[in-house]
Amino acid sequence: MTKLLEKALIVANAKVADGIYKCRIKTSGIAKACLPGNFINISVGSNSQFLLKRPFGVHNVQGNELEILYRVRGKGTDLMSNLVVGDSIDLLGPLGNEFSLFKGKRILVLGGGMGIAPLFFLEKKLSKDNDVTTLYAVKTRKELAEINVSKLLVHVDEEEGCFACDNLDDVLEKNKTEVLYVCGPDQLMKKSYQKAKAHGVYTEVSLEARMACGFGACVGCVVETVNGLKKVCNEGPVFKAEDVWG
Amino acid sequence: MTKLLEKALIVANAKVADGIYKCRIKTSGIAKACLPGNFINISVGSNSQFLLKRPFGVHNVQGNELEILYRVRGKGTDLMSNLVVGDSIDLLGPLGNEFSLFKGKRILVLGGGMGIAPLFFLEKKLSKDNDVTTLYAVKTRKELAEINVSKLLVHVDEEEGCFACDNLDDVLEKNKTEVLYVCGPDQLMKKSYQKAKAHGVYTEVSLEARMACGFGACVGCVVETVNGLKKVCNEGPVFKAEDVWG
Amino acid sequence: MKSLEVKLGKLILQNPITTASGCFGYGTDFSDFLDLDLLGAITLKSITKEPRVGNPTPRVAETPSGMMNSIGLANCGIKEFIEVKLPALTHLKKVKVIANIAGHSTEENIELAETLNSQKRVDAIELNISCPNVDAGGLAFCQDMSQLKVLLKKVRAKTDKPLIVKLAVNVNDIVNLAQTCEGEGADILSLINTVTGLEVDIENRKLFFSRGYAGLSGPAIRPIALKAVYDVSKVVKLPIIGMGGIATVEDVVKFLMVGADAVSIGMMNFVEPDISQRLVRELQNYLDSKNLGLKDLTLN
Amino acid sequence: MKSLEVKLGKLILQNPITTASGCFGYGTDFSDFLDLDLLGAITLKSITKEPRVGNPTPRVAETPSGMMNSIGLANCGIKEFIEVKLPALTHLKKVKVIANIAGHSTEENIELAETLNSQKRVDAIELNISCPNVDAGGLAFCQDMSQLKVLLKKVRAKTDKPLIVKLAVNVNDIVNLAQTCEGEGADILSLINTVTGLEVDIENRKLFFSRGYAGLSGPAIRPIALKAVYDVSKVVKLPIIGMGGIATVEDVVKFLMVGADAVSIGMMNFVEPDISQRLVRELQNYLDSKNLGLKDLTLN
Ligand SMILES: Cc1cc2nc3c(=O)[nH]c(=O)nc-3n(C[C@H](O)[C@H](O)[C@H](O)COP(=O)(O)OP(=O)(O)OC[C@H]3O[C@@H](n4cnc5c(N)ncnc54)[C@H](O)[C@@H]3O)c2cc1C
Ligand SMILES: Cc1cc2nc3c(=O)[nH]c(=O)nc-3n(C[C@H](O)[C@H](O)[C@H](O)COP(=O)(O)OP(=O)(O)OC[C@H]3O[C@@H](n4cnc5c(N)ncnc54)[C@H](O)[C@@H]3O)c2cc1C
Ligand SMILES: Cc1cc2nc3c(=O)[nH]c(=O)nc-3n(C[C@H](O)[C@H](O)[C@H](O)COP(=O)(O)O)c2cc1C
Ligand SMILES: Cc1cc2nc3c(=O)[nH]c(=O)nc-3n(C[C@H](O)[C@H](O)[C@H](O)COP(=O)(O)O)c2cc1C
Ligand code: FES
Ligand code: FES
Repeated sequence: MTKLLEKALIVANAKVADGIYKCRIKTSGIAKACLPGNFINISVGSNSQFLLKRPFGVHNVQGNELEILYRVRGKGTDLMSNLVVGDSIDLLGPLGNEFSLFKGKRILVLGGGMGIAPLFFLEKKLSKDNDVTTLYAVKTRKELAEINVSKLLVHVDEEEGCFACDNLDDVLEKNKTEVLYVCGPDQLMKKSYQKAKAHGVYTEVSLEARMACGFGACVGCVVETVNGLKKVCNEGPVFKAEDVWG
Repeated sequence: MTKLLEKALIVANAKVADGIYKCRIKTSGIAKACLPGNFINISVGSNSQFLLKRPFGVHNVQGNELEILYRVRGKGTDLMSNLVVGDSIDLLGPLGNEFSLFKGKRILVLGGGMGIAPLFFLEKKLSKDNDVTTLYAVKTRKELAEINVSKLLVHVDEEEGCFACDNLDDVLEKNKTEVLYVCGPDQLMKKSYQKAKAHGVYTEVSLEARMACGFGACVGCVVETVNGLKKVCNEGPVFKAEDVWG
Repeated sequence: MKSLEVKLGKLILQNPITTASGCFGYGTDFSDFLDLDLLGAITLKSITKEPRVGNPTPRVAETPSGMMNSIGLANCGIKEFIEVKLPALTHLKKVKVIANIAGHSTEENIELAETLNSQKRVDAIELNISCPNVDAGGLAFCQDMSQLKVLLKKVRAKTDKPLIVKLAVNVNDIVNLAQTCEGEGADILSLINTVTGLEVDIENRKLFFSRGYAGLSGPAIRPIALKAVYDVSKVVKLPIIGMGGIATVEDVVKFLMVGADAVSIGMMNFVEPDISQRLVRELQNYLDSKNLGLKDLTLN
Repeated sequence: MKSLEVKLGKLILQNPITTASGCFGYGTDFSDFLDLDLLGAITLKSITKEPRVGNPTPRVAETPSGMMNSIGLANCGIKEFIEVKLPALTHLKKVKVIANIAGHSTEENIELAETLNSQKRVDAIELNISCPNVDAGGLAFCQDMSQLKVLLKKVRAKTDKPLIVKLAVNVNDIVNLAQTCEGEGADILSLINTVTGLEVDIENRKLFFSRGYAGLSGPAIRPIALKAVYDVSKVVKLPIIGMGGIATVEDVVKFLMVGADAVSIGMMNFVEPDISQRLVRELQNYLDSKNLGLKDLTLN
């Protein structure tokens, strides 16, 4: 897929939960080219002292517009939270590979925190042809963004006194899950995969890494897999869980 | 005078001539403390890679608001031209010394290009108690900003085929000028002073220099005077012309 | 239209804009963003004899107006380079291809140079003796001048292609180093490699990079790079490819004025993947609008 | 509230935040913006025996996330320093005052140290052997180790106040230099001074600064400064005042973690004149909120 570099326009950027923003960006060609699993790279202000673009999973696409859902973490995302309608940003995408798509499967989509961002887009594609349940796990209720999916389970760590992966056996059994997608903290992905594996559930995960370029040129973003080091930006971010943890 | 450091708000920022902008800034205390001749230092964007504040003469003051008139010259002023209403900037002022004020004098105020900026504020103060003529010199008509003063002479180099200082003898004589204030390119100030001196006209000028701090701490902004090197930022920007050129 | 052609000894570039090693992959990573054949030259990622996995992660950090890297010369090795990477560039007719070698020993560099010498698509060989991110080779080559001379002499003997030697400022005396390279038959010098620095992960109370040190690049180091090029060009006759923080056409002009004959764009390729093509266009406009030739870009 | 007090040998600071020489005038320039008595120490502009006018203009240039300066040690001379500048600080009770001396010769530095030794308001003397912007003295002191030893020994003999020696990275080996200072009786080291660089005025096709070289400072050089502090602190037992690009409390913590005992704020004082007071407050909050003492700010 051709990667595009565009000046794109902010059409919305609003807080949707504690420290979490949803930003809608009008593009010329990027939005239409995005598939679930892809991410985009966004500049955090012109002439900023922070030069590197920040990577974000594609959260939603409507026509020429795409959405990202992001948490304010450091200086770049803090600057991004100040973007207002009409601001122009440099946008690079679509980047990375895609989630595998299935038909006629019982699917569980598990997003931990901001991991939900790319999975919402995936769920929209999958739910036409599959029976999809979304498990959205957050630490505290105040960081819960509204997610509009057909079957939604919400897990609040603080309220349950455990992590979403701890309860996963039940969920997988109850839903007779055949395919699992997980995105979120490393431990969540790893543990979820271990349980899924025990249930014979095929699993894909979306990984994060520190990036400089986002398109394979700097070799900065590698992760270890059973097949050696892989670049998250163009050999990922989606990996078969078995390729990552064996 | 106490120097204040404030987060100030942009209340207007519009193009007023070719490459020239007028920016109105709402302050807590700075505007009220400003006198003609003072300048302010303004940040050109938060987290910008351009760290140093830019100095601009105080162009006008109304209550808590002050205005600057500026030309887009490099990266910082270019960024400034993108400021929109509601943007917040770091403002430091009032900085520098003041023009001497007189009563009952025939006065000529000569601004070359952006040199007009601080002189407009001066004219407003002086015109109550003096007979003030403003001579506003520009290279081409398209860079002429609207300046609302009682007696205005406009000199367009391109149209006259000479510089404003070349005609100065006539103007000084016709107006029986007793006091001259000049701000603009170095040559304009120097030549105007030489003519004024020949007519026995007391002259003050406002100088520019590359600055880091703007308040006397870095010793970056010196100019040569007959009394040795002086810091433009706190021993100027206003100097007696005789102290600069003898 | 002023001519942009530059002659770096035998290496003739259609324009002085090149890309820096490690910041342009093996070239094809950028073909979505620009027409490679419009650039003066592209320098490919440093290669070694065997594939190298490189250093542990994290490998990159952002710093004010710059970035640090500790990639550790991760690369596909000379075999894949010749069998896969170079063939992907054979359709390009105008851009010159510079292969950068970074063997960990004198012997490895000799072998690499010899192997590359027979490769048609390689227009010049750049010898990287200035990588801060490896234990053997890299900057260590600059610590012993007599050993370095041997390295240069031997590599020189193995190739009749233009030989570029890439220098860094983290040496005792970059000018002396440059003179040594000139004396041992280098055709061109390129400078500067990244500046050694340190970053701290305060959350985890440890050094951010596993090797501690990493290389700083980007606009932050531009004044340091300009000084190095200026100092070296004053005493060395060899053509110089200048680099370090170039982000604008004004930066390009600065490097050319202080003595560089061509320039390389490094980390800014990551920030703005089509920057090198833009700079070719802007340099053309700069010269045309000011009615200056490349030769006029000198200090008065 | 965690204690912020630090002991740099005999020099005890109420907190580790100090201001860097040349970036804080003679202190009073900042009294509109902050309460000087809340800082750990203020280091005043380098002084010489006679008043110095300094270098021709332009003396400052902006660079990405930094600035360059070629002030050339412009200062009022020791006489006015003692008669006017120091008395203006006598009402301050808690902040320590560090006088920075930058004589162009060994003799001048000896004389300056001797004169300052009897000044009550001077709590420590910082010997600047690392200014890049002068022809005599400055960095030149670091070129000849045996001469440097003489300088240090003699200055040391003239004062019983804490003696700080200020170092730069533009030397053959900053670690070796630091060890030499330690050996000759320095009490404290401060580093880094500005990094030598170059800027070009392309409009006029000349070097921007009349001396050519100038000193680079600001966030751009932070990774280089962190490395220097880290390297020096590993081999030298003396307390270290770390500086170079500090702009945030995280930067302060980074310097303390790699081995600095206190820090200095340089050019950021120009950008945000109350930054040093803000950093005292933020460092307090940082420690309190994480329940860490200053002593815990080390690498694990
Ligand atoms: C493929 C991919 C998809 C992502 N999708 C999302 C998403 O949809 N929503 C969301 O909130 N976050 C997402 N992230 C994480 C997001 O990129 C970081 O939170 C963000 O870059 C932090 O930037 P900052 O300037 O606020 O932090 P700073 O710490 O100031 O950033 C400094 C540097 O480190 C990098 N960095 C810091 N934290 C991370 C991190 N966790 N992962 C990667 N780089 C980091 C920054 O990009 C920058 O280069 C994704 C990361 C990757 C790699
Ligand atoms: C006391 C004083 C009052 C001024 N008043 C006005 C005014 O009312 N209106 C107006 O249009 N301009 C005024 N100027 C000039 C104005 O400060 C510069 O045009 C502006 O700083 C350029 O910034 P830049 O980022 O666009 O240029 P760049 O070239 O990108 O700036 C780089 C650095 O150089 C400095 N610099 C560049 N040109 C000048 C200059 N001519 N004088 C001083 N510093 C410069 C910048 O401040 C910055 O630090 C004044 C200057 C001074 C010293
Ligand atoms: C991520 C990264 C990887 C690099 N890898 C190499 C390399 O493999 N070989 C080499 O000679 N230089 C390498 N460099 C150095 C660059 O080629 C260049 O010399 C340096 O980054 C300065 O230029 P810049 O400031 O424009 O980036 C690398 C730089 C970066 C940022
Ligand atoms: C304008 C300016 C003037 C300076 N003058 C001196 C000086 O007189 N003596 C000195 O020891 N250091 C001087 N320095 C160096 C600073 O004290 C400091 O070491 C350096 O700037 C690095 O810190 P920073 O990056 O926080 O600015 C000066 C720095 C600047 C920017
Ligand atoms: S981010 Fe550069 S290779 Fe992946
Ligand atoms: S600008 Fe710093 S002393 Fe004038």
